[in-house]
Amino acid sequence: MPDASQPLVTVHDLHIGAVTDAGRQVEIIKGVSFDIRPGEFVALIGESGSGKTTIALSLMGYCRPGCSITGGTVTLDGRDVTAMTEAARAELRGTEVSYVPQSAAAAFNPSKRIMDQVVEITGIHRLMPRAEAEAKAVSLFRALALPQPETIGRRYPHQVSGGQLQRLAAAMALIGDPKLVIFDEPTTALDVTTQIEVLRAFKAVVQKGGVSGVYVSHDLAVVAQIADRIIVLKGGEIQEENTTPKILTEARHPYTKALLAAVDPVPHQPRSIAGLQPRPPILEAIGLHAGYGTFQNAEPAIKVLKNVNFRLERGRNLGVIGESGSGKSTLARAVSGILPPYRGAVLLDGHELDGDLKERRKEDLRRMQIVFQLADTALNPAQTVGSILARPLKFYHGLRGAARDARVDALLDMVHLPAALKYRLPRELSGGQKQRVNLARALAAEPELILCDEITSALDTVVAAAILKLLEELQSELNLSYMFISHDLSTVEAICDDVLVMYRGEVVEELPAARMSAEAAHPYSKLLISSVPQLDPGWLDSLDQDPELLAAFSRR
Amino acid sequence: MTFKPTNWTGRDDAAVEHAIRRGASRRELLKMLMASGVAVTAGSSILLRAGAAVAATPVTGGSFRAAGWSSSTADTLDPAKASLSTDYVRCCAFYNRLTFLDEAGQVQMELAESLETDDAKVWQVNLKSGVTFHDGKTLTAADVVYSLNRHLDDSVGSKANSIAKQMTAITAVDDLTVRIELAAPNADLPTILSLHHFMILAEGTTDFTKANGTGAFLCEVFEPGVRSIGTKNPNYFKAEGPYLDSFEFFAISDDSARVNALLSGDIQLAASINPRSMRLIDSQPNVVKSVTTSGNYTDLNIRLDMDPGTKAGFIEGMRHLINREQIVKAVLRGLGEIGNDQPVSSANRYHNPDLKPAEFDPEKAKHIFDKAGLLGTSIPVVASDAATSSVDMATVIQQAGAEIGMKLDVQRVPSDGYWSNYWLKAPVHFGNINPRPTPDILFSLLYASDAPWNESHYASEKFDSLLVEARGSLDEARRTEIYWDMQKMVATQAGTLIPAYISNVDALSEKVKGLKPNPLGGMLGYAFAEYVWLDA
Amino acid sequence: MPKPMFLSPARHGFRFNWAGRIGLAIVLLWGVIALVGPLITPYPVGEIVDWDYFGPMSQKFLLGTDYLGRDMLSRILMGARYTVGISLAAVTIACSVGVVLGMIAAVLGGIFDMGLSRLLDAINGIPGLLFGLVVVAAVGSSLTVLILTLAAIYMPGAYRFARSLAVNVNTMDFVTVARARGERTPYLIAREIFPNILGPVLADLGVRFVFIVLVLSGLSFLGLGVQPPNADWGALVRENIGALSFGAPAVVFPSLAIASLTISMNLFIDNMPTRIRDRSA
Amino acid sequence: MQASLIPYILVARRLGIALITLIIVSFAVFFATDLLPGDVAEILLGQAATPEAVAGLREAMGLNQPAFLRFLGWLGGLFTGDLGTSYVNQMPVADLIGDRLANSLKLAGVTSAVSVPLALFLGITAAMWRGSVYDRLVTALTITVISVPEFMVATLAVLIFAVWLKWLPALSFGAEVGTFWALLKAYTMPVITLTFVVSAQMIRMTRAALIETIDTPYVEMARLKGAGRIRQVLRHALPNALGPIANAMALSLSYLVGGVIIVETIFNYPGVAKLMVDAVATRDLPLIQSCAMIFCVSYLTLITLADLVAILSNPRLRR
Repeated sequence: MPDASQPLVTVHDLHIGAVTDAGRQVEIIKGVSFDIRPGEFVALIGESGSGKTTIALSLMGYCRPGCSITGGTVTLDGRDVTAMTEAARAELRGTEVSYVPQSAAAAFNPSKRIMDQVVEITGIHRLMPRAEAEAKAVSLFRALALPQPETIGRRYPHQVSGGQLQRLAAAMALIGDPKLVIFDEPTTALDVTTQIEVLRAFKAVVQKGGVSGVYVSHDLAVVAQIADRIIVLKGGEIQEENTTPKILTEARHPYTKALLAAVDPVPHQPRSIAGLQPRPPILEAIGLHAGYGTFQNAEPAIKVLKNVNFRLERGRNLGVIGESGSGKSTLARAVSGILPPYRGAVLLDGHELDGDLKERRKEDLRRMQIVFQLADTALNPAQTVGSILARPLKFYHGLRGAARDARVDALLDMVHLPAALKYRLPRELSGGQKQRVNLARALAAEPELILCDEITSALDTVVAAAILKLLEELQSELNLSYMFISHDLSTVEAICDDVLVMYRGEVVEELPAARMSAEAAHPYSKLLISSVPQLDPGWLDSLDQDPELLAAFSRR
Repeated sequence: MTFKPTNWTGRDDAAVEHAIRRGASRRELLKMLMASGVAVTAGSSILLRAGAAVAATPVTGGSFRAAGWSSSTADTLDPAKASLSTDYVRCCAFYNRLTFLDEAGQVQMELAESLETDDAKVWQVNLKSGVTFHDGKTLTAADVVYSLNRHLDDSVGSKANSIAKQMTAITAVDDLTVRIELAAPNADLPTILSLHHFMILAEGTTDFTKANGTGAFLCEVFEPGVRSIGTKNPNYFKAEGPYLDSFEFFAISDDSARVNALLSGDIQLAASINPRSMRLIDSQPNVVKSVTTSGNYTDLNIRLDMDPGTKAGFIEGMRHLINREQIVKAVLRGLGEIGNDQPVSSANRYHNPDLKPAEFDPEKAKHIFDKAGLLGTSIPVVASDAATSSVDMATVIQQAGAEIGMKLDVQRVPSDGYWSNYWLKAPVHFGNINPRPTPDILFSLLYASDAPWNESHYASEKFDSLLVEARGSLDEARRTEIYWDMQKMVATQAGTLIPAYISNVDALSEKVKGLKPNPLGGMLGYAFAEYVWLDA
Repeated sequence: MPKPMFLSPARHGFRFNWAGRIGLAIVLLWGVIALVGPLITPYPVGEIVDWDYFGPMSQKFLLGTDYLGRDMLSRILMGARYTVGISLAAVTIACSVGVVLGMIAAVLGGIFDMGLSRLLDAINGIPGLLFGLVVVAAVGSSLTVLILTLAAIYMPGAYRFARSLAVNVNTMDFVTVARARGERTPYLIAREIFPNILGPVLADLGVRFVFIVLVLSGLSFLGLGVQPPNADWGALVRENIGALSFGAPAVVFPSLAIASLTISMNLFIDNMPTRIRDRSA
Repeated sequence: MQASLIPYILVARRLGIALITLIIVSFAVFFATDLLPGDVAEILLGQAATPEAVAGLREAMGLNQPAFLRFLGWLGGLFTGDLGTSYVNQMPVADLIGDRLANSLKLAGVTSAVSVPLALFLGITAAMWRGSVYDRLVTALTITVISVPEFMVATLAVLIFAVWLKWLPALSFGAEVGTFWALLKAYTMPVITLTFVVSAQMIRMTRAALIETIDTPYVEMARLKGAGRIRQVLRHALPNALGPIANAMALSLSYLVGGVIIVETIFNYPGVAKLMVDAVATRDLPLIQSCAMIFCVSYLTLITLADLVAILSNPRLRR
């Protein structure tokens, strides 16, 4: 064991530069200094672009292509990794310091068996014989609560679930007995119920081994459960650094405060619908079934949605919540006709829509718009913002020329974007701006109903909160209704009146958003609700979930 | 792939056939021949052209590789179906004919001891004795009867069928005597029997995957479109030859590849060398050329019965538009002679030396075209690699035309199918004519009103009657006079413009000896294998 | 950074390295020569200007003379018109047909996609040069036939390429959004898919252009091609190949012309201008 | 669906697709060649073609049957291995093709044996040291090679090695190939030429495919595990790039059977490409059709093989 009084890692005045494709030298890390003591768990937190991953990787002496360490030192266990040769750094990697990637699904080689990849470090560094390494891996699998620890290594990455892969990645990182493990947003891609398992497993293994950790995340609530100390980053600089409890309770920096605020959004205030004459619900689904694959006997091979029913009243918002694979996105596709349901009906404002959008009337299409999760792929990269917004104006309203241009400006204004942005291409916008444009395009149709499919999931918490606020604003201005699909309970709480909880293609429960925690009756709903991390450092440890229930529902 | 016409092709077969037909129908000619006592026998004196033969002592042994220019899967060992140069080379090596044509174009005896006739209608062929086939069988009259009769059998598909048809009865008189009866008298039968198609097979031969002949070489390998290999026949009936132990023949269709193969020593003979490779050949010390100057020519044919040939002055103008000197010097690289628009070349003793080629005079041509109202119109001229050098000749003429505002639209068409689709058909096109031994054959074939290959559709009663007269005339001076007149008529009246007579050039390793130029084609009339040897 | 509104972003912010620039410059130079060729040839293209053949480079004949004694410079300048023109026409036809069919197949899917893909796969299986030979045997050789044949040889490849790109784009959310909006296939193809595969398609077009130049010279080598007195570069090489052994300019320069065009095109494609994301510089 | 059956199903489906394509091809080939102008009977008879003779020959050759019947007959023949009889020399097409196909495959085989390892080596190493001088050199070399017409390469090779240096024979066939050394010499030039032609594209595609996989997170992960460059590329990137590499190889190699007409012409190598050219010139339809089928079959075989490699090298067994 190293001397506990000496820091394991010392980062001193670290500068990392990057060359942009215009040939311009930019500094992405601007003089960062911090220490990590042996056995300590430090969190680097910040939004995307804050430099948290870059700093974490620099601890391994590694910079992504195009970047380079331009100043300062990174001392690991007394040795300056910035001054080493690449070969010497390679010696460190896996043995002194190792890495748990953000997406284990991408970081596992799809064509190699898991065991080969987990024990590869021992082979590269000749740490132990293969058999011994495999035995060690199996014990790590067991410690990480992986199912079938003896045999899981024989599978290929695609044959195990995301949560398991993430834990396997941890096993891969730990097999070389490193002194420092870097966790790079290891739970961001996971469902909440899975996240809990993974977090627990990490915490258990790391604490037992006495290794130090760096935990990179944008989620304060998650970090609160695992980190001793939190470093808040923004724009490549440290904003605030303190122990976890102090950050949570005595945040000084405005940015830290904003982060904290975003974790607990203001609950939605249901709008008054009194005074309006009774009208049919804006959207109603009756016995909806949908699926993929080849049809046999009028039923698809892979059935996803099973008998989904709901009503969405005009001016209200319906949340749909569930984990990946629950069919919530399929529901949006079935409702919008992108994936025609093979049974059941969708009623818009009381009249039945054809299942297939090709058969729907233009007017009906206009009234119900859909907004997708990833603004990156939802906006045509080859078109300017202006022409993206102009198309629905022309298509639905026949607007041309100056009238159309004026309307584009108005739409941008509506989503709080400057009019000059209309000359930009999507890739020149930030994530939040893209999602606003995405929204503005839906608004251009002047819809009555917008299907929002996870529209805040890919955004940083602060940015997501702003989008939610915008949605509220727009609703009151334009008399919209939303069907809001999300895996994030707090988001749904923040905007919806009612919530459908979906599990394996079925609606297990329908609840009023405001009283979800209190009224949830279905075990799955309860599990889901209890799995949302809280800003309390003791939350994870005190969380009392029925392991059988967890096993039954998380099935991964 | 280009398929150059060989010097002896299906067209020639028809030519011979035609000459024969004409001969048979012209009794006076026959009478003339009979009167002079035609009886061709072995040992007639051979008049070689000066300088053609070099005395040297043949050396025996060695293997020899030669490349022609075309070969395909249509290659055959069946002499009845032979149609390409490779076929003829093979046939000459593996089989023998009753007669053959020597370097001077004279008929010589091969398997026949002698040919005898009294009336040119009934012929008696006396065979040499003691000749054996490769499989050991002795040559008898039955073999000759079988071989000749095959050409009469429609199911064989002989290329010489129409020529052979006049042989109404072919019978064996005894073991070494064959009687051939003709439908009508024809004194040219000895020449006809020297055609490559009339090779003698063993009686009953139907399988042509291997050759069983009496020839100088045994057929070792035959792969159609690939190659043939022959090995020396130890029991060859001729006293001399063959000298080579073995020879291999195949085709390299690409001109420069053929030359390169010779230069690299992979082959000892490359047939039919392109003029533009001459500099390369000349620069090589160990390579020699065998130049055959003959009556081969490529002509520009303007049909007299179609536009623009019907327009007065067009042909006249074209004669002056052809820069003959340039064609010989640039296109043929000097390997040819300037032609004077008629088919009898200077190699022929009836050639009219007084007939001067039309002068190259673009201004005069321009004047003529202008008067005919042809300037400014676009005239398609069809050329093809199939007709030797025609594309280059066309460009030379085209360029001269361009300078005086006469637009000639040269259309290069694929060699493949040229003879059946364009030749004789297009209003202005190129043709290529192989040498013929006599003016009579040339004129009957190409210029008589009913000639099968009347390239320009020339028709003149006077010409026709002169042709008949010359054929019947025993007066040499008179015949010469008539042929001179006829040459003049063709040169001024017909639409066949013959800018040059083309030489054939075979390139060979300096070690190759015994290859004598043959007026009827390169590679010693395709029979080189038997006669050449390799100097040590 | 605020931008003047009249500036279209497409006109700015490209990075283009020197290799790409050189490539483009040479390609453009040949393009210009193809256009103005007849105006700048020192001698008429078919005129025999020298009794000598395969002449050396000289004051009078800058690039020597060919096998008939014609001026090589003039012939190469005129040949540019055919080599560049035919290849460009063929590649344009091949790529536009292939790309449009590929996008339609990707968008429509199903039987149409399956059938077309199999059929074009089949055509792809026939070697290009042989296909050319058969076609010319069947219908004769003319400029149109040549262009269409070359286009036919390269269309299936362009189709395959465009289809695979379009299939990827077709699954993108923005296409789904457009579909959900009620847009029809022509709009989807023209506005949503095409602009997003344009870059790779152009690169592919460049690669195919190079191949067509080479196949065209191959066809010329086999005796099919432009009508005399003109000749494309491949035909120039072929008719003068006898001079290769003396390294005569008549064969060296047309070869260089072909190589310069193809190499430059490749250089250009490999170093296409890339849009600069960092717009603040 | 049983998981273990999936690969077989995918392979079977791929083979099925190949078979369907083959039938489409045979249909296209048969009717396309049937459209060739020029009557076989007339061409065969040449100058001796009288109308009666042509009619007789047509009848004898079965040309008077409806095209579709002839197609069925031909297709039936193909499946039973009977390729028909040459119109031109009455030999069975199978006999005519036999040796030539063997020659073509021999040349293609030798060329593949040389060019594939070469291309893989250069492509992989260039990708491994992307951006280095070596990489640039390889890239420049491939661009140059890809840009030179093959008849130039071939003719130059002949001039240098056969005519000037006299190291190698100018002709590849018929040369004495009794000894291995002689065989090597005979094949050297065509193989060099063809290697020039096919490798460049393979090198480029290998490099591109590999670079794409090198840029993936799992290769970065390997690096962060301390793997050296060779291990990153060979162990992690290469297996995942096999599919596209195999595809590029297949496309390039498919050229070796039918596309080598120029090489066959210059080196006088009797392969199937020249055979088909001959067949076209003589309108020998059975031969043309059989040759075309050979090309298509070899193409489809290679493409299908590449697809199978892609399927089998990917544990997810999906494309």
